[in-house]
Amino acid sequence: MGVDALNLLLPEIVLLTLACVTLLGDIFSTDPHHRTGYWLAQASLLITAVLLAAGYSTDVQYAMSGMFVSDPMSAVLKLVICIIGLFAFFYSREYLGRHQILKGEYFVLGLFAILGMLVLVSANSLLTVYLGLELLSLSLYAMVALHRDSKTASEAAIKYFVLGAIASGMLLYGISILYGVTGSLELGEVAAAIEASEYSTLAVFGLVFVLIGVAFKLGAVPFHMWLPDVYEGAPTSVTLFIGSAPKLAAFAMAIRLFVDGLGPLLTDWQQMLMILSVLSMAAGNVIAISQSNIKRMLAYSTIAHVGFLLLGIVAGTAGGYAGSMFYVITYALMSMGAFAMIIILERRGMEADRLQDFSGLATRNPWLAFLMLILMFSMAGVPPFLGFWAKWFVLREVIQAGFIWIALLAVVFAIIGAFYYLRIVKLMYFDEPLDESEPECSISLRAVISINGLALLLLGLSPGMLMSLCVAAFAV
Amino acid sequence: MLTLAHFLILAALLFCISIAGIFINRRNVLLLLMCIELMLLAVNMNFIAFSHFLGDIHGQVFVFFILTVAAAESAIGLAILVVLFRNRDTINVEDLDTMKG
Amino acid sequence: MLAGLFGRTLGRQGSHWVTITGVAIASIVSLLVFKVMVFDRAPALNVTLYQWAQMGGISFEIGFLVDRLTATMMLVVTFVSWMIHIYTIGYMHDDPGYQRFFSYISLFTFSMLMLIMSNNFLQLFFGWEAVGLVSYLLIGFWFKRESAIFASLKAFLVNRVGDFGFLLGIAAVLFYCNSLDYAEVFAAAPGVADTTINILGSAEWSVLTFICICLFIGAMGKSAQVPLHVWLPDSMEGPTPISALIHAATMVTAGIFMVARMSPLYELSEPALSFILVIGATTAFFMGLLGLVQHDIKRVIAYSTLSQLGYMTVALGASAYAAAIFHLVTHAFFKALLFLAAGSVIIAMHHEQDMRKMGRLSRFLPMTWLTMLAGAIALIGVPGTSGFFSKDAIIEAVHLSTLPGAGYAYYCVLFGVIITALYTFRMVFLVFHGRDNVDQHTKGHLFESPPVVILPLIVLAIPSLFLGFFGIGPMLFGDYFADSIYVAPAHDVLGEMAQGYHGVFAFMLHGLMAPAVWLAVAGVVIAWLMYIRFPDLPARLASGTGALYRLLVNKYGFDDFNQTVFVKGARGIGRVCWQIGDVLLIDGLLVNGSANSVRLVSGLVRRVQSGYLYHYAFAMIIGLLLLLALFVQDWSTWIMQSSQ
Amino acid sequence: MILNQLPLLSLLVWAPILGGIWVLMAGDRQQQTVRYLSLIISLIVFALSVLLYLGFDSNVAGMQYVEYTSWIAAFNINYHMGIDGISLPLILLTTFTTVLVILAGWEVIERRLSMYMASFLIMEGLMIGVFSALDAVLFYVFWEAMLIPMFLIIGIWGGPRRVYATIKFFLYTFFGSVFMLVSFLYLYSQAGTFAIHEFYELSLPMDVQKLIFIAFLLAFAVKIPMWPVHTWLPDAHVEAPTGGSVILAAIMLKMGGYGFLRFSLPITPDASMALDGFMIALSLIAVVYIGFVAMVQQDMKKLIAYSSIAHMGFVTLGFFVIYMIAMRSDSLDGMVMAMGGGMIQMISHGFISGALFLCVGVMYDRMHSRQISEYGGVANTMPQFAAFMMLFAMANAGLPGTSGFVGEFMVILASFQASFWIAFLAATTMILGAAYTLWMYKRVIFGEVANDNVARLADISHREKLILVLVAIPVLVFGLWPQPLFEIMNPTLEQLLTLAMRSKTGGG
Amino acid sequence: MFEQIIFYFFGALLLLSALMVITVRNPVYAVLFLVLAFFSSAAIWLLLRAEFLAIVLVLVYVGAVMVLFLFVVMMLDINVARLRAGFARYLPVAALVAFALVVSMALVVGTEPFSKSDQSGLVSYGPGYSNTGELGEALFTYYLFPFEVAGAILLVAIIAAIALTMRPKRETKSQNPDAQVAVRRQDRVRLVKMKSERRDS
Repeated sequence: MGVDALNLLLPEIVLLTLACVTLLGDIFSTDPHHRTGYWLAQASLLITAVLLAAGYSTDVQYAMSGMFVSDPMSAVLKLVICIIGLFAFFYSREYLGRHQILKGEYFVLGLFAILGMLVLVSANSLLTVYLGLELLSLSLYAMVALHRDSKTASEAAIKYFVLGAIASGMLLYGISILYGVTGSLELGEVAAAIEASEYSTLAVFGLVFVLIGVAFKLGAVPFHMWLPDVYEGAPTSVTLFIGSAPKLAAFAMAIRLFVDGLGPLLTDWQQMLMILSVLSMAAGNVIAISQSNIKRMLAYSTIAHVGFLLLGIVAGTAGGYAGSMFYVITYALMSMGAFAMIIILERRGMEADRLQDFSGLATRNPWLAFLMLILMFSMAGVPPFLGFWAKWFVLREVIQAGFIWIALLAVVFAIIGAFYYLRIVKLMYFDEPLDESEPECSISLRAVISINGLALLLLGLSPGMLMSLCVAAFAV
Repeated sequence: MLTLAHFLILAALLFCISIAGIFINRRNVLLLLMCIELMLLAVNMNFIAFSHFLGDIHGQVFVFFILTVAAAESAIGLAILVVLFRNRDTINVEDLDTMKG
Repeated sequence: MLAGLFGRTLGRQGSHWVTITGVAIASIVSLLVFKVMVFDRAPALNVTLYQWAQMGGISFEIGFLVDRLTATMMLVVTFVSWMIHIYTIGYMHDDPGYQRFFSYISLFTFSMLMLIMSNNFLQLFFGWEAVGLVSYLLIGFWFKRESAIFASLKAFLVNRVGDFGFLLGIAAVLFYCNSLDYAEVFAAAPGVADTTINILGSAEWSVLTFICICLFIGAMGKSAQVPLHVWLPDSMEGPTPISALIHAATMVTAGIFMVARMSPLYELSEPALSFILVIGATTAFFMGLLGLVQHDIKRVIAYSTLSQLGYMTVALGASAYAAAIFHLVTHAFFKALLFLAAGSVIIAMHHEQDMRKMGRLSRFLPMTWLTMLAGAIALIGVPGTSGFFSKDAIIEAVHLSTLPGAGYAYYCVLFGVIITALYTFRMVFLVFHGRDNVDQHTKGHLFESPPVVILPLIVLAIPSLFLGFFGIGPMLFGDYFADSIYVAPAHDVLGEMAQGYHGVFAFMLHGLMAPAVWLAVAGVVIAWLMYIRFPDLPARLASGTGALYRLLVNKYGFDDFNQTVFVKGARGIGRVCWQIGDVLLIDGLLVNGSANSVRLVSGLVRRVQSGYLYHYAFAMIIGLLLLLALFVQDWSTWIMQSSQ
Repeated sequence: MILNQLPLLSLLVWAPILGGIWVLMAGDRQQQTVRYLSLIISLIVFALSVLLYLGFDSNVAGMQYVEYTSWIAAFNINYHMGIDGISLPLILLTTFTTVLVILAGWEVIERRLSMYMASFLIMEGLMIGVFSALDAVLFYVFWEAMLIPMFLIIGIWGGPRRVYATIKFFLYTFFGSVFMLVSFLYLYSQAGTFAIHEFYELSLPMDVQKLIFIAFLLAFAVKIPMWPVHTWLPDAHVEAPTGGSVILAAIMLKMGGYGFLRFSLPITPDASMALDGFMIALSLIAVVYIGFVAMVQQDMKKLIAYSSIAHMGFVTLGFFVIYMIAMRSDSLDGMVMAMGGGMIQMISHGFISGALFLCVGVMYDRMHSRQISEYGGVANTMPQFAAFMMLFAMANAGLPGTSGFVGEFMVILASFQASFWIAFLAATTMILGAAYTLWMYKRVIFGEVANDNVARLADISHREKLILVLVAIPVLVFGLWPQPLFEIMNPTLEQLLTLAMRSKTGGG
Repeated sequence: MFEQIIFYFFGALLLLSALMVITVRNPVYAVLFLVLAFFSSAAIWLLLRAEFLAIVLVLVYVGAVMVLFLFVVMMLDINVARLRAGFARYLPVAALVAFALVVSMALVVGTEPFSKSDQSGLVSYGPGYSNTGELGEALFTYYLFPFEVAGAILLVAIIAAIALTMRPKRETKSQNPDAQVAVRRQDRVRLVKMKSERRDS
């Protein structure tokens, strides 16, 4: 391994080091507000992000005996992940403080989780996929449980853990089969071997298990069961984190495994994913309607969104993958904003996670209401917000690929979905507030959420740049 | 004589037993963790068998990593379990339904 | 001529002066026009003002066509309307809506002129609807009176029914003649004479017949022919001047005018003519009968108007257009006269219109009595009066007509005469002679109307009596309407009559020979017997012929029929469509139904999320099994192996 | 000329939007300034649109004021705008109506005034965008974005059942338009561009055309609205505040008709021809069935809403009867007349229904009731108002001399060339329309003073009078002399006809 | 032959103990059966010439992880009686699903090429072969990157375990010298001025 490999790996290495630094720094500072830990964590993310941005190149390079790949997709996704991490930590801080769970470990674990995502995003071997996934998941399990005195949090954690372990067990089983069939772990070779071998049945057999692993991580029906409970039970800041960045990683994992590793089995996983995505869109949108807890509602909407972004992969074309990538980035931004809004709205340590907590927001605080309106309409896919372009992009590719009926199905579910987003807008604008109290949150927090919300609007007005980035990611 | 299939089927059976175990017992979360261990064991069995019959060491390396991760996993799992128990004085699966619907 | 547009918002005095001068100017101008047209034999002038719309090849334009026919109508309209303006000053002087009233009637004059002077169908339709609007406004003038506004609505809707046909007629004209300009249409008409249109099934209609009948339906609405006559009697809810102006003299004759104007078309379609003939005859006779049982003085006159309109229509049907127009003119004068006289009676009686509460009024209202009498004799056609000439001409014409239905029409009009005489003099006797039923209170201050009221009466009385004397010669048998009316040689009944025409007196003598006059006289005599000699006769008669009487009182049940079938029916349909169609099916079933079902499903499906770990795991396993079963199992090979 | 250099359309679209944001920023502190500010903005926009009209060359059939800049290069989506003879009148209508609406909301709205004004201004911009977009995606963006302000307007300032109404409205329209989106994307997959005029050239097989046509139909039929997807309209109208109803009736409904002209007919001519019977049937149902339904309404706004549906039936009838005319008698004049009639009907209905809603609003502001039964004898207390309302009622009943007559007249005349029975059914509106309008008028305006609420009514203020006069002018002018409109539209319509009459199945 | 005996014996033992794990009442027994399962599988791995992993399994896994399990089981004193109630109720469905899974997996795994007899059976390497050496070499050269990641994973495990379970001891009373030094008079003594009350007799 040479210098170039180090260059490629630089962001990961730096992040790992800085994570350890953060850990130590936090341990040795007696600051009850864990400023050191927090700022170290933010700094390390920032540095990593800068390194990633600096190292962006459109050509594909392998390193670490072919277990690590760096291509445009990984570059973009990693950058976005880091940025989202920045936002997520920022949102988390006050919340954690209010709930007496402000610990250095939180940020350290967060950093490791992000490291895991980075590894996963640029994994080019079944082994690194597995390890990255585990690094990510284990950190997340811990973060969920970090709210030690909360009954719901620990319940959510155990559910998440058990189901996640089962899923990764299945993933492993699938990997073992694939290894058996192809005699190799490196994705490229796996693809080549499957191409060569005539026993596709076994490969499909392995594929099924692998697919379950991915579907679980994304939260696609019927492997979604953990999602609502975890979203509801976990501390909102953690939900925010789980709901945003890991989806990007999971998407990357899907692309790596299916496209890079199991390309020859295209038709098989196309059909499987088709089933999953339709199920997800149906279940997610329909069940979300009857939710009264907004975190839970957003969980189901996540499931629906996952269904939609799977469509892009179903299309099975470079454009389709680009579409899904665009969608998942957009989705991450939106859900982050939505959960942040819940954090901001909570009053006197009261979680604002019931729908009623939003009623009359427009009179209490017009600006926040407006931001939430942007978020909701964007999620519903109404132009000119970014969410519309995401749906547009994916639909376009699906239709290009010729699955018109799937597209029709998708839009019908989109209509059903629009209803519960509208309901929140209705609560904010048409209903009377329960109490006139202003939401108490720092100016900086408002500023950041404003950036987050307006980004959806502005990117919605000129989505071209982001789109071409996504297209470039799969141009190779 | 023993073929690869023997080992694979053995692993498959083990895998199924573990899965059955996961939802056959509705009481004890701890047992779920054990079942997961069994599942991993089955996977390891697969890998080793394959790596042997392929004459290729990578499988075993993979098993090595799986063992590592599994250890870490069970550590975290047990930690969470402890937290859970402290909060609710039970690890009975049927009591873990505060969140549903 | 557009005087109607003035006088909107000026004060009381101002308004009537402005409008009256306006109308006066208008009538003088039209007098000039008349002179130019008739005596100087000027050619018809046809000018286009501006282009209304241009669609592809078709161009709709707004313009005027002034010829003899128009001139005559203009004269009548403006003159009568002038008189009525004057009359109104007296009649309405203590009414809050004074200005409104003047602006309305001027507007009416304007739109009426618009109607008669148009040179194309579009503009005709403009005026057509405009007069309808004004009559709607004027009938509902006393908008506090429930009956009045009901009547106005009724009038407008019934007219709309007529216009409905009229519009279709215009559409057909445009379709087949590809223009709406009279000249072009008339030019193109013979060309399409033999084309046919297939309305429903295999019934092939001649296009022209279709067009003519459609147009005539419009005329039926305006000129209140059976069965679209129902609005006219109710329209008497309006102020009397209006009844005189619109519902006797001018507007209702628009239909007649229109048909006369379209003579080139009608001449080409015999079925249409006979259709007109029959309708007209029916109206003439049966509506006259209704006049017998009315007690409201104005309603009596209204029914007589109906029957007179019937006469005109008959004349049209017999393609004696000139006779129709002639009768139109004379009728305009004497009927306006009658109405105004009745109006002055009503003023005197303080807006009491029931004849049973009158009697012996001749002592109090001499002038009114005289003028009314003049009108009456003109109406029943006592020889020498204008009514005599016009009506006799019509009867003769019908007699000579050879169209199918002419016989029926002839007897209708003939016996119409006796009926006319009967109800007219019934009215006269009841009001001015016979038993005195006026209660003392009213009698206390019962006095002749002011001069502004009487003046028009006198002015109108003169033409009613003597116009016919001068008019008949040129108008009927001269080439008066030289170019504006076209009569096919086949139907030229007037021509035939012209042969037997040797001057006015000869005509009168000949008239004396004819049955009509004697029938009229008989009618008068009967009336005298019944209402002067044996005043209790009518009651017995009524009880005697109960069924018939009731039939008449119920006006043949037209109103009830419309009320029940159309009004109630329409609302019924509406309610059904709304409640069942919209609310129940579309909204209830499709829209909210789907929404609710989704909500229901979601309520059910969320149960699956039971909160139990093992259920979640179970779901995953099921998913696994499903995928395996769907994609991996190659069952055929499995069966093979198991069979080995 | 110089005007063509100026990016007038962009100004028209963005000026009101930015202005709206400005108004929003101004906040509710000083309401008076907000009012005047928004009024001025709307007036400026109106002036701009007048400039547009002055600079418009009515001899050219094609697009004018074209603006073209790349927007999303990756997919060849362009910021491509331009107008022709059918979009210009609608744009004028939009700008004009917005002025009225702002005046109408003058003192009536106290709650969240700035937001109210802002949403109307922003909506104005978006609607102009819809009428001038030449790129399908751009069009769709405007088309959908427009829902948001309307959703808020109905929901915030609406009546008691506003939430139900507004969500129904949103989902209904959303439902319609997503299918349009899908078909846009399909067309893109065929043509490789989103430029609408490229779609025109695209040749498609019949069944595909039918599907696309139906997708379009869903979108436009919901907007217009046609039976049986009309039920959102009465609710939305009834619950919306006056201004909202006016915009809905005057402009939003027109977008459906515009869509038919801009998309359905030229892009899927064969399907339109194949399904014209179906469309005509729906239109006639709208005319007759809805006419009856309107007759029994107890709520004034509902009644007017239903009458709008009936009138829009004429629009669709006019647009789709052309094929029957072509079959029956190949007279180009007839087809032009049908289409032009439809267009005129849209414009005039914009004025008339808007005016009627304003009238109802005037009464509602005083009595806070829309129930016909609670009124009666209003003429006694509000004579001037009664006069205005009479004018608009008559216009609604299609009286000659008012603009309401022109469209119906044209369409009926033209449809006669297709079939007697179509004309017959269409002409029933003369009776039905007069019946429900005048019956309502009679019950509300005429008669003795019904109750002392009515007795307390004060006649219209100067502001209201100004508004009503402003509307009355076009109603009368276009009634007496519609030619200017035709001059603008004719070339475009003829070109459109050629597009709509050719067959595109070949080769596709 | 000998290999087969070993395979079948330990395989049976493995499955049996696995079954016991999921069926016995007492979690402690369950853990012990799990240990047994690990032992027997270790034996089978030896059969597959994976000595190092077999050893690791026994030493590390059984020695550490299982003990951890036992520790936890003991720590949380669980009411054993309640834990198995209504167990039989779910047996059939579980058995059914398990069976279906077995079938669908065995079908693939069993019927696919692995069972081809031409495939050489268990190969045996010469004396010079060191499984451990092979493994180590691969691990520290080829698998460097995963190795590092695995390290990170373990670190995370440590952090998480500590963060979740460690709680500061509340009962121990430690003193804080610098606080004691920093204390000032007015923190401790509060002087209250008050009017002297009149004592009235």
